[in-house]
Order: sequence, then C-alpha cells, then structure tokens
Amino acid sequence: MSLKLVFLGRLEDVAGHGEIALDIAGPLTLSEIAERLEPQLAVAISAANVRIALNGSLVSPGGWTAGNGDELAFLPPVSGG
Amino acid sequence: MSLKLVFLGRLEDVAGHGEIALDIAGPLTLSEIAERLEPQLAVAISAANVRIALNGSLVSPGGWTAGNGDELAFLPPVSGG
Amino acid sequence: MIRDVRLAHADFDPAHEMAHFTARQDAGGVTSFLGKVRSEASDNPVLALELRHYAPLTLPGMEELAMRAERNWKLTGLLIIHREGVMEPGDPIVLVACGARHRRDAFEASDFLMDHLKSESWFWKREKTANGWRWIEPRAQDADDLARWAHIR
Amino acid sequence: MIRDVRLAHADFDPAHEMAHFTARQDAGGVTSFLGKVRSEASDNPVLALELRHYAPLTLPGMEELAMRAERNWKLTGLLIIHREGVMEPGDPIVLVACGARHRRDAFEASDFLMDHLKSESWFWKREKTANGWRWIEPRAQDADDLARWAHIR
Repeated sequence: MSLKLVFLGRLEDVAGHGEIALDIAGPLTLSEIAERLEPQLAVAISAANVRIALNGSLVSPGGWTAGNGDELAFLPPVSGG
Repeated sequence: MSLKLVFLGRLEDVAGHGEIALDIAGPLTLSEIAERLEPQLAVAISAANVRIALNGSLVSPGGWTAGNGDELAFLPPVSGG
Repeated sequence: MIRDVRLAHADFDPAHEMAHFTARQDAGGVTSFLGKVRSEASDNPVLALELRHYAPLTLPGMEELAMRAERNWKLTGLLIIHREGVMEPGDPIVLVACGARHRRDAFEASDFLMDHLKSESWFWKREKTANGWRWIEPRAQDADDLARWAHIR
Repeated sequence: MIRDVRLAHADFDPAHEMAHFTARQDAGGVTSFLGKVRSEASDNPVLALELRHYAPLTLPGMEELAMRAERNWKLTGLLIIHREGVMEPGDPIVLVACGARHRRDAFEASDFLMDHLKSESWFWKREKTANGWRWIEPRAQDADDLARWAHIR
C-alpha cells in the first residue's frame, strides 16, 4: 500500500524530490508520516506556515489520516504572480 | 481691428458659433466685451465656472485687456475622457 | 523612462499601442486603462460621440499631467493617447498605461492620470442619440474621484 | 458578464488576448495589469523564471477569486491568465483585465485580483541567475497589499 507525498516550493529542495511514494501498512496521522521522513524534512513540513492538502482539499494539521492511494501535499507560503 | 472669441462646449451652442470675430476700436476689458454680445451669451460667459484663456494662457476675469489679433477663449467645465 | 503623450486626431489601435509600449521597457508590470465609446446612453443607442478640445491648452496640459505622475510615482514608462473629434460606439477614446518595477506605482499612476484626464483636461464631450446631440455635463463622481489626489503635488 | 480564467502552460500573447477580451463586451472602460519576467534580480541578469503550482488547487482557486471580484464590483468582463512553467525574461507571467461601465469598479477589481494572485494563489516562484536557482520568498509588501482588502468578502 502506498501514500503519495507532494512537496511544493522550497520543500521540494528539502525533500530532494517533488513527490515521494511512502509504503504504508495502513492509514497514518501527520505525526506518524513525519516520523517516517528524514528529520530535516519532518521539521520543514511541520512549520506553522505550511498548509496541507489531502486529495486536493486543504485540511488542518490534525483530525485526519491518509492511507493507500491518498495524495498529501505540503504547501509553503506562496510567491506567485 | 479684430478680436477673436472662441467658445467651447455648451457655450458654442449659446453663441451659435465656435468662433466670433469682434470688430474693435481698441483693447477691451471682459465687461466691455460682454456688452458687445447678445445678453444670453454675455451671461453665459460670465458664469463663475467659466475659465478664460487669452492667447492660449489661462487668465483671471480681470486685470487684462484684449486687443487686435488677440484670441480669447471661454472654457466651461470640462467633461473629457 | 519612456514618455509618450499624444492627442489622436483619428482612430488608433490600442492593442498595437500597448504591445509597442510594453516591449520598449523592462517593467515588472504594466497597468492600462482603455476607455471606449459606449453604445447606449440612458437606454438610447449612441450614434456618435464628439470630443472638442482647445488646442493651445490640451496637449500641453496632458504633458504637464504626465510629468506630475512621473514626479510622484517611480515609473519605467508612461503612455497617454487621447482622441479628439467624432467617434462611433466601440471606438477607443483614451488609452493610459504605466510601467513600473512595483505594481502599486503602476496602478496608482494610471488611476491618477485617468481621474485628471476626466476632470481637468481640456475636453468637452457631446453624445448623439435619436434625440440629437447633447453635451455631457461633469458628474459629481468626477469631482469626488479627483479629491482623492489632493495630497499629490 | 464574460469570465475567462485560465492557467497557461505555454507562452501567450497579451496584446491578442486584450484585443479579444475588449471586443467581446460593451464596457465603458477596461483596466489591465500585465506582469512580465524581469531581466535583473539584485543586479544579476535573470536567465529564467519558473512558476510551480499545485494543480488540484490552482485553477479552482483562481476561479473562486474571480467570483469574489464579481460579487464585489459591477463588471462587464473579467480576464485572468496566469502562466506556470519555465519562462524567459520579457515573457508574460500574468494578465488580468476587468471591464466595467464605471472605471472605479474596473480599477479596484484589477488591483484586488493582482494582490490576491500574488499572495493567495497556489504558485511558487524561483529565479535562475548565474548563481543558480533561488526560490522567491513572499515579501512583507505583499501582506500589506492584501490587508487593504480586509473589508471585501
């Protein structure tokens, strides 16, 4: 089973990839996902100004789990236009 | 000797022409010019919101005379753009 | 700094003018305003619009206005093209554009230019409908718009 | 009311887009903002600019922003074209245009759209100079610009 993690902006540089597929045994919380990542990346995605989208919808940092086939995106402050 | 009067905007309708050449014997003040015009036009050009330009430069209603070869323009409130 | 200020005596092509103006400068952003002849006035189809002006004052006034804008905002370019004469519905009347490194400068300068072209430039507008020609009077809104810039020298 | 909101995946022609947008509506006035890739960053020539985005959110967010503008100003048309991908200096990044009967509506709505595209849309920008690629961080000015619209729902 696999969970897709997407990293935008400077988080991509920290992760080393724009996307990572995480092998999982079952649905995970944000903390459980962070534990599976390199410490530097775990800290970066936990910053207060990083927004999270689960399957294309913004979610708060808690109150959900992400499982097989889900896509979880980490969105640092934008700088568009 | 002749003085050219120019009427802009709705003053042109009151004057019946965009320009009038006034035969004059010598330099005239604004009051003396007004006396030479139809009463309705004299009133219209004397309105407080009508600006006056003598030979292309804005002037106040008094303190000048206009003579032979001069151009006096009467400029009601603008409505451009 | 590019300054291009013109009184147009015939129809002009805003898209062409904008492309030309934009290509000539290294601005981060370019704002523009295009005013066109409307096709209805109080539910009456507009047949024509005429802008009369007073040549000795009109273009010099537009140039002075451009210089005021340049003194007050940091611009890379400034464009004003204003028609005079008789126009048809859909024809361009006025095109204003400002280029700047920072978009707030470009937006504010364009806004400033338009408010002053409407209320302080030497143009008189009349509209022709089935009821004939009618001079357009200044609107109270125009004076209100102008008052917003009282702090600008 | 014309609403044309697009995420552009390749270069586009702002002059053509503006001419098309303007011709489609009976607006008294049309304002626009065009943002282009600058050619210098802190005195270093810019070699390229990349805008990354997150597809599930980007275009829906732009459409929601357009609807907010339409609710708050009386517009005859609204255009947003925003690039993603890799661009070169001089390339258009974003084109916003608003048509309205009254120019204040058009100016304010364009200004509102740009401030929100800069600070609340799902784009991440990085710039390439001789020093390599560098992510652009949000500026304090962007937050200040956004705060001006706190009263707009």
